[in-house]
Amino acid sequence: MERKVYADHSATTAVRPEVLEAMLPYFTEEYGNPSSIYAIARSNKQAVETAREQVAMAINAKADEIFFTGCGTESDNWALKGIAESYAGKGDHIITTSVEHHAILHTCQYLEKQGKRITYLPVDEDGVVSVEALKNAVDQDTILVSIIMANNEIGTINPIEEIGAFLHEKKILFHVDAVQAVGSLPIDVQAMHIDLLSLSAHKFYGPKGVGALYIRKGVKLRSFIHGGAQERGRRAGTENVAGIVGLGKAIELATSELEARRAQLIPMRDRLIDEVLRRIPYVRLNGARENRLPGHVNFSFQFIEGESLLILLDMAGIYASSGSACTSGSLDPSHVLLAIGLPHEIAHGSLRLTFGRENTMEDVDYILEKLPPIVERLRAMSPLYEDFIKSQN
Amino acid sequence: MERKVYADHSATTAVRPEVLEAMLPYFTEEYGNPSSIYAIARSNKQAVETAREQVAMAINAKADEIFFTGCGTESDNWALKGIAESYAGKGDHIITTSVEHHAILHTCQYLEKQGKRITYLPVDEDGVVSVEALKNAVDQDTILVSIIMANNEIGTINPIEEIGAFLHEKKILFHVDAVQAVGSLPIDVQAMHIDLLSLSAHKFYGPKGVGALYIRKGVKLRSFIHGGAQERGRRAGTENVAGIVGLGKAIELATSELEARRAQLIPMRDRLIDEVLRRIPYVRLNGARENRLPGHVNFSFQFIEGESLLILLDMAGIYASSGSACTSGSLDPSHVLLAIGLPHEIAHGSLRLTFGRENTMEDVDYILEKLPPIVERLRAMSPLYEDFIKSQN
Amino acid sequence: MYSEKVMDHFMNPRNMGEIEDADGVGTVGNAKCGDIMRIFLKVEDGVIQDVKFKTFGCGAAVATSSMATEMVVGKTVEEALKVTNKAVMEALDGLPPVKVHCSLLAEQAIHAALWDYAQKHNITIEGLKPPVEDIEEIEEEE
Ligand SMILES: Cc1ncc(COP(=O)(O)O)c(C=O)c1O
Ligand SMILES: Cc1ncc(COP(=O)(O)O)c(C=O)c1O
Ligand code: FES
Ligand code: FES
Repeated sequence: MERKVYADHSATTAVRPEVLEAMLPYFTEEYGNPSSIYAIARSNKQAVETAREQVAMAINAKADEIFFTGCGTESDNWALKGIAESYAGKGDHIITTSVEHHAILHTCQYLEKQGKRITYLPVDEDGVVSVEALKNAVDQDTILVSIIMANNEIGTINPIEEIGAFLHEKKILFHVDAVQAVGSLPIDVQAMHIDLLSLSAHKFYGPKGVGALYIRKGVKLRSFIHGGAQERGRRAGTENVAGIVGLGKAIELATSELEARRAQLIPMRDRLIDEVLRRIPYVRLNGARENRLPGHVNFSFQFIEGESLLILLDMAGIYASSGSACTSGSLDPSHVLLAIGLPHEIAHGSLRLTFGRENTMEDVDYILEKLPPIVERLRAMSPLYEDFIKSQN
Repeated sequence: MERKVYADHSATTAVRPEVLEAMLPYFTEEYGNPSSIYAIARSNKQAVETAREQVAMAINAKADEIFFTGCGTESDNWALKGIAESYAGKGDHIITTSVEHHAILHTCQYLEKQGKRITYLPVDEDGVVSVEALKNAVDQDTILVSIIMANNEIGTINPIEEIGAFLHEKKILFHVDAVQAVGSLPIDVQAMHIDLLSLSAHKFYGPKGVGALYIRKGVKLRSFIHGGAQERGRRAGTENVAGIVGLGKAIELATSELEARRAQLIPMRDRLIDEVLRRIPYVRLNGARENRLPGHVNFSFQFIEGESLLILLDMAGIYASSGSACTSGSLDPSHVLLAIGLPHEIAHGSLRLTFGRENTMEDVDYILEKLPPIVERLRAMSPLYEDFIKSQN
Repeated sequence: MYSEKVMDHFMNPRNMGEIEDADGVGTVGNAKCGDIMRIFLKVEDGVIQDVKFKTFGCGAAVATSSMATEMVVGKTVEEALKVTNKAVMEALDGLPPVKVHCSLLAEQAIHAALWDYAQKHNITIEGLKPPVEDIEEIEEEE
């Protein structure tokens, strides 16, 4: 049998067995509506509150600052649209970066149509946002800065603590999209001066369809989903109890295993980067070499196109992506790769390989065995490569 | 052992075993991101599309008119806020009823703050909206009418088909909150001329935290949750695959068993109503006698208060509610009971018992055994009852 | 996402490569997706004797190039002109909607190669328009 290597953990992860086990009773036995009054619903409510504490613990917040949502995207939408509205009296300016996830970017574009002013900060060639540019961008109308903690496409980590300290002093609210960071990087909303933080369970071996938003006490944030009094009146809708329990268990495990996970993944990432750069010509690493998520690799192979590469890797049992999964319906090259300065045709040939807890060094070896001939085969087909070789002679 | 009777199916239901079984593989095995390109994600995408067809089939829509959401509340928010914005050029008037679920009412109140004009139609003493009042309320600025199909608190069913025919002629969009109706009433968006319809899986033995919105082809509806290209660019966020599969399976089962379920529940409902009215004095049935959800009963017991009643029932192993679970955090009497003309003190003493597939006629008998002495006990405690009895002498 | 035929032509592309002394070479690109296709033709007595392609593009782009080359080989230049992107798509059992333009790339690359052949041999081919740099211009006309 051929090997199967799932190397797309930044897209989504499998629910781990302990998490599923924790969730199961809440589908069929403990199914009461947690907002109900009777005893059988109470254990249910308790389970939700335990999960809230688990999330709070993981990011050094208080339990009553955690609000459960339907996904990371909802958390991002809520934070941005909510602050834009709740602080409209104070100002209309929001600052973000040009390399955010679409959950932030498309929300910002929507807010622009509503008359808000958005500044998209540039990033350097590693994908790191410039703190200098941020300092120059804030003005007296700036109500919110939203920065991705670790980039989903290129893995680069931003200087959140430094930015948080600056914004804290300026009294400007700070939202952080930490969807990719939870379970991979230590997070401390106090030390980092974060006021709002988004996370999503399925990125750290929890279930899909449940996320959370941390809202620092004192931050005004109007509801995004109006209705019943769930989540202390701030997020309506019958609680996804099983999902919330899964999120809680998953974040607890991910946080307690953070160091072990990093120790597992960083050598895999580093070997893959070093060996690919050594064995394959005309390839570049996208994102920072060191300052990146532990299991995260993104390459651009000149002269070849991403989709073809993915299909051939798929045939070889290697599951990867060419950036963000949410945009696979689109033909546009990645806005992140363009933002770090790649030309269009190279941005098209990018490959993201992201490792997780089930991967081993043998998986890396397997990729190193399969990838070079695939790249070669596609280059042999490529008119761009032909032109390039001819121009060399 | 005492009996346990869960009679709060309008609040939420247990996931049925067949549904959970259908969901399980999507947590741990088929966990790929459905937006990904590789083969293992494809079965996942296929599962989502099958669920979409199951939902479409259940309401006589087309699969590409079904969009999955995080809950019924999100569907309601999306429909109303989206139409208000997408049709702002056409008008600013929305009509709804005074007995909607909070997911609609609070959204309407939010829209009022945004400058929209909302008409809340009155209902008769059964809780049925007046078609006459609706006809008088529409004007040239009316862009949307949103009517609950079956009321969650009192079970009353509205004349959706008649309203749909009128609105279709007037070319006014029609949204229906069918969260309580799916699995209990036949639904046909064509015959009923419905343009948008909300539903939520956990009300028909599916999981919590997943819903759907039907959007008739041709209806413009801006995104509510912005981000990735999921759900054909209209609802961002990584798909809750397991939840969606559960919703699909649950709606398929609920629809195929619709008649059997009605045949099971209606006699239980009717016996409970008849016997309680016969055995307990000073009690009224809230909502229509016949024109109501099959397993749905709502009483008001004069001189006693709802919470006390619920606690004593809980002690006796009977799990019920005093209206909508989402408002249990609130002390206000139900807006629905006030709308059907109940005075405050009586609205406070209401009890909702809602049966589902696991209930039997023995459960009804058990309630009939336990309820009268509990009511008597509370009345013995009540100064209102004392006053009343004295006034009778 | 792709039909079995598309996958087959993608995995085992027919006529991939170059013709050293080609009678006509055409290259077209699509700025929207950044993809590029090149067709080489060998023509004798108005009949296409040999055809080869090179493609920088997605799975559909590779498969449509491969299929298109199979469909024009042995045909007269006039017949080759009538091999439309629709015909190529049908031969592949269809393409996903976002991939329709990939088949247009194949059609236009063949036209561009035929144009180049006509130019070099000083002939005119009935109904053949000069090639465009970017096939998006054509898509917008439709
Ligand atoms: C009529 C009605 N609409 C909307 C909802 C909201 O559904 P959910 O709790 O799944 O968000 C409910 C139930 O809570 C309901 O009964
Ligand atoms: C950085 C980032 N933000 C937000 C999201 C959205 O999360 P979800 O898909 O759970 O809505 C993702 C992942 O898709 C992400 O990587
Ligand atoms: S006396 Fe308890 S709610 Fe009023
Ligand atoms: S996506 Fe451009 S050729 Fe296929």
